[in-house]
Amino acid sequence: MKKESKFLDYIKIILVEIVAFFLFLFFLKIESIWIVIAAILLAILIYFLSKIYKEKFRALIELFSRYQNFAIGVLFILLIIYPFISPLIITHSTYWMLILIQTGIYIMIALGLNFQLGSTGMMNLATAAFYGIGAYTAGLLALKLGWTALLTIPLGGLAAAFAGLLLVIPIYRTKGHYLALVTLAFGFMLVLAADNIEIIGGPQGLKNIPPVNIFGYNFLTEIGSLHFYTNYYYLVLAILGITIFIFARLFNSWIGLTSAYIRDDEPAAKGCGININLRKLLVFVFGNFFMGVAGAIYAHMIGFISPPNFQFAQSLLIVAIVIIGGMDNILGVIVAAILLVVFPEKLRVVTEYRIFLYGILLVVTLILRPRGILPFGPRKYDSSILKFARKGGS
Amino acid sequence: MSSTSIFLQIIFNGAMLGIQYSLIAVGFSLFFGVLDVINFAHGDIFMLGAFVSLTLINVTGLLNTSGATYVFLLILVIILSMIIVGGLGVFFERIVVKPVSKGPTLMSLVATLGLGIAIREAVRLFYPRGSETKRFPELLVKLFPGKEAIEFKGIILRYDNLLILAVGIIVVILLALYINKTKMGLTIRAVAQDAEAASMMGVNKNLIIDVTFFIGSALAALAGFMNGLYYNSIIFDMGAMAGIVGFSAAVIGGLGNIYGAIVGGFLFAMVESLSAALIPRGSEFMTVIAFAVVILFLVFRPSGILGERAYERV
Amino acid sequence: MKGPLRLVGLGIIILLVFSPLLVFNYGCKPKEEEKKVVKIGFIGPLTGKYSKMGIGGLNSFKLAVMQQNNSGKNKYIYEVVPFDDECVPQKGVEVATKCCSDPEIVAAATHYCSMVAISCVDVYHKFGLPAIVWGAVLPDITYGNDYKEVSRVNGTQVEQNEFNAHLMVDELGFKKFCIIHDTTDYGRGHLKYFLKALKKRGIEPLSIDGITIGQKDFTTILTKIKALKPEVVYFGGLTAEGALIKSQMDKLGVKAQFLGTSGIKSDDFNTSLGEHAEGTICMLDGAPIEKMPGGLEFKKAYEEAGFKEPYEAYGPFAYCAANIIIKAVEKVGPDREKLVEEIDKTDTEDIIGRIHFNEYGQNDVPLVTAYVSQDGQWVPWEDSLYAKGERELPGFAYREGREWVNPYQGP
Amino acid sequence: MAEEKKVIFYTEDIEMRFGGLYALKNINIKIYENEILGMIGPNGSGKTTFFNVITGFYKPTKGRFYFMGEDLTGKEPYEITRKGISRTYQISRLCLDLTILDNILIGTYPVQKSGYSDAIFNRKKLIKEVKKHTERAVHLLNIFNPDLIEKLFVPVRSLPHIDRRRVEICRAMIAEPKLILLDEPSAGMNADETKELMDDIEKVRKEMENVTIMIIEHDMKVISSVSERVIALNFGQVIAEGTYEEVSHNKEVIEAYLGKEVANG
Repeated sequence: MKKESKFLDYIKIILVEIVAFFLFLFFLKIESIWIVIAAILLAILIYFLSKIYKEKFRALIELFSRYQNFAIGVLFILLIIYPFISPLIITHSTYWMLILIQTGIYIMIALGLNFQLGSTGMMNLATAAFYGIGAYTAGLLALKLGWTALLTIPLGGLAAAFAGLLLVIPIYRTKGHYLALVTLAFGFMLVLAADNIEIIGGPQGLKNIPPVNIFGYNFLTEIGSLHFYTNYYYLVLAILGITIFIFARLFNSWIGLTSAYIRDDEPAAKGCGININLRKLLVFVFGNFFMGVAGAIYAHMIGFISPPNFQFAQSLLIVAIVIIGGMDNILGVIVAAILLVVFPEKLRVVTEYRIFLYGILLVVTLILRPRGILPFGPRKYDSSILKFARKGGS
Repeated sequence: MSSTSIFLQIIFNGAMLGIQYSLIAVGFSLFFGVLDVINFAHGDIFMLGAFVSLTLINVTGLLNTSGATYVFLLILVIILSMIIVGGLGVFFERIVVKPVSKGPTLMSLVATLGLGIAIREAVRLFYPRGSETKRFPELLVKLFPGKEAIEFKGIILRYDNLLILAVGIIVVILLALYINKTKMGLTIRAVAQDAEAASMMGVNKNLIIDVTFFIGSALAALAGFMNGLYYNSIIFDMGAMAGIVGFSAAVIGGLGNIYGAIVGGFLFAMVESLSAALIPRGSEFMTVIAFAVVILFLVFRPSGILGERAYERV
Repeated sequence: MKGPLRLVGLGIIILLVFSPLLVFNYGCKPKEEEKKVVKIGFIGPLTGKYSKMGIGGLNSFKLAVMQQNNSGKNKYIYEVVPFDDECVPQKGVEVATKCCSDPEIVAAATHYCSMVAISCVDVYHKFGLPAIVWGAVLPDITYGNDYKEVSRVNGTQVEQNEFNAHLMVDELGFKKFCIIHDTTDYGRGHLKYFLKALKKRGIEPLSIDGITIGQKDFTTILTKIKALKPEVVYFGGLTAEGALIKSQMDKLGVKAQFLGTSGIKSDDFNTSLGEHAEGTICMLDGAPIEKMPGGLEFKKAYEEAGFKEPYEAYGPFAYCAANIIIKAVEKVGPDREKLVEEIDKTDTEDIIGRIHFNEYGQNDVPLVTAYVSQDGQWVPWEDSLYAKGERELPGFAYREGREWVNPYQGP
Repeated sequence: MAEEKKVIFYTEDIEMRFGGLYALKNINIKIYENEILGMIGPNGSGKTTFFNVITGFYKPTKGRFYFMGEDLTGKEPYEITRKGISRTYQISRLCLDLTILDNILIGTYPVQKSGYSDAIFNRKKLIKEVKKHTERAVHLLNIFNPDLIEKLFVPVRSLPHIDRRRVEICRAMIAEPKLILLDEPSAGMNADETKELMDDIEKVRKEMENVTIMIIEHDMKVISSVSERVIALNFGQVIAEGTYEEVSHNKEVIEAYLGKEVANG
């Protein structure tokens, strides 16, 4: 009996995910503005249904959180088979694959920022600059020294991480809006510097960066009839998976707890014995690493980078992803990234009004949900702790 | 042209920029004082100021008049645009800034950024031929028939620029008097320094916030008007950089401190002008240098020039 | 337990609602038509600051396609698929990929902005899509690679600046130059090639200053320049900054001749400056529409087609790009590989005159025309009152130490 | 009475000046091992400032203080906490959006051993540690209010005032410090709640024998039951010291309080 109900639960999860997966595919497929509007209305309808059938919705969430690993597994399989299914349904499947890869890259950067901003409360308005440092490092190493992506990608991350050390004194001495301004100025300075240093290409940037080539496998190879971007899709999927895994573990650990305390109440954190400056520096460096990795992948994939790719507007997008997603919530960041990166591509149909609507969307979302789409939930550390605490209670 | 006169000319140019930066920075400082928000849409309010006054110039037919009517209409245009933009500022504060200011600080930052984008794009889309650079008429030249400028050892001090600078300085002084001498001004200061204590003393905080946003936005509108007169061209995205510079100036001066904002505005402008003039290839790097100075300031005087060293309330 | 199940049911219903869409799309594909539809792409900045240029280009492009479709002689029906690159490199790469990944698009006319074009050439090469640049002037776009896919109808900065220096130095006899350029690819390109052209004539500029896009205040640079007493201030950049520089030159009393590039040849420059624009010289690829072999017909057709926006400086080039593509498709059919070969061999006559692609895919029959701002209009140099001697360039008056009187008193 | 007891903390001429204002002047006090010391004084007499100085939040303008024989003057708050001094705050300083468990566990920071690499790669070590501390947290909550154990994963925001105060005291106690400083634990509570809380503190006292507690109160009746020794502060200076009886009958102390009441009236 018990086994049967568990089996039934699994089926339910699989069904829900498949339905969501195909809905998403259809959403990518549709080109007409009216159907986009219809899709938005449908999303609103689902939202209200979730309000009306609150209990049932909660039960569904409960189901997913109970079999979390299974649900993630199913989702992962769906994402793996995506490249094979999408050409059957979507007209511009390669383009959408590029957009999805870029969404993945943005999620990676946003997770890095989420660790700084969402978890620790450190504003960083130079994310695009750190992303750029990763991209330039990887690009230069690959171009000038011919190093393999196996080295350049982690080194890109490290370069971005250590560039964060340049800000060590400001991090020690400023916080809040002041730190925001320091990072903003830092971002501006880096972009302008890149524009003016001829060795790294100046405004022309770096061209012809070799593609990723791991153990003789060139990522420009096409997989059967699939486009070569599929290679990068899997690469980004894998690295993103690892990133999510790491940040989920950090959230459910002392690191996450310490960071949250620094974010919410710095004096109290000091009073608990936390060396705030050191913690902040570690968080800053650690978060930057992922931005650098993301940049390095982007450089190898597109093969061309130039300063305008890393301007303030990009940093703003990342900040918006983290804040709209709900700070310190990995799932929220992912949802917001899809909303803010994939969705505007659909709004291309309304070309002229796109940016205007984007601004309105930001404002309305934050007025309606001032804590973001998905605010952070309780830190559970581990299922065993949860069980232990429940036992302690009864 | 001697090097001294070049230097003096640069100082004068810096002052022209400085007065505009200051008027924007004052808004940032005031809003931060009463609401604890950084209103990133403020740069776009500044832009609105320029566009509203351009519209008013066309509507009133200012350019076709002369003599006393002209002067009267000119002053009317300035005051009307300040009132309209001030009102818009209060409107945006009511529907966006205040509601989000209750949430986490950084939320309000993003919401105001979104608001700024929306305002900017709205002007581009809905103002007639809004994406083009607009010509802003040289209104002040008409006030000085005949000669345009005093020329002194190669330094050119244009009458219209001198007038802009003078008006700016008078407005700044009036603002200082208002803040220090009137009851409302003192209340604003009290709220800025300690909102909790002020509200305990029975201050109507909402009214104060409205008044503050009105003043801040009106000053930004004036800065926009000046910007139009100074450059004779305005464009829908002129607010983006102005906002960042205004914010920096406010921070250099110490957020929440009005005098600090004014000093910060002039300082930022001077650093820009001087570095463009004195450093080789400086013009490419002048904003970078100004930002570097901002960073140094924050590091060595984290609470700004005139900001007070705050003891953490434990 | 019931709840989730019902939700799953709801999901399935939604799926069923959507599935006709899928069927619909595939079911309707083979339309009953005699002529096959061929899609050709157009990429340019359709939104943002440079949208006017992009829309002007798109309209001209559409015009060529409409004429072709209505001619009755064509083997195929052509359909334009526009894409917006926003003049942002990353967006450019995205839409270029989108354009390339649509197998039905066989060729495209691409990009107004140099920075975007240079970042996208790799994409066209990787996907093997023939792309004809219709507006970007950075030489490297064609000269910097050996991709057969990329070609260009308009000239580059090399020709522009050579012509520029020729006019100013050889014909008008100016010797003292100050150079201002923006720090983008575009501005630096102009700097590089103008310097080259000056050097050829044995001239060193008095000063070189870089400015950033979005900068508003140039009084400091101009104060410095004023002290150097140049005869000509050259600006390699776009209208927004160019207009500000000219206006501030007048305010500071820098009385030298103002000389621009193709970047400031827009109506905006004249309207935003009013009388201050008078006497400014700039260069542009191609001839004025009246002097182009087929220019007047193009202008007429454009007006008759009822486009609201002007075709702008590069409209005729976009028009020609469309014609080249269509001609090639008519000849070898809608096949990318064959089209690449065919377009690469282009040697034809069109409204801008002869078009011949050299080994880099660059149209090496470039036309450059100098314009001067006269009474709020850009007038071709040869036709202007200035060339005829009826008006005097501000630079001449300054060189000879006379006060220049502005002949134009505003609209 | 304290002759044979060991002094674990003492100050030497502590002075704290804000601008021209003396918040503390010539403070010389001793804290003996395992005692419960009360500090009383009217509002604004410098009690909280004293705590802020000895926990490192403010750097004293003059004077030094020693804990377990070590000079801690000028040390950062986190360093002082790690030496074994923990505190609560007058205005509750909990992170309201975090769970009860989180708010208590953060108190174990000085004894936590798992860092970044353990969090990512060595989950077993981390979880073992979390479990150990969670057990301790449950144990402490059991003393204060067993109802809270069920709410371990509930945000503190939903708790009533007194429970928040309890959580805060648990946070201060969980790492087993040698000296606990309680800054007006009864602030904002009614008489019954205050009584309850004082009982709790006594329970704690019984539970943890090796702990020294110092309590600040402006209402001196509150600590009559718990504290063995009382120090009275006014205008930043010590005006009386001794048992509760002695201090409460001190003329200066009565004046300080009466003066305040008159001013209030």
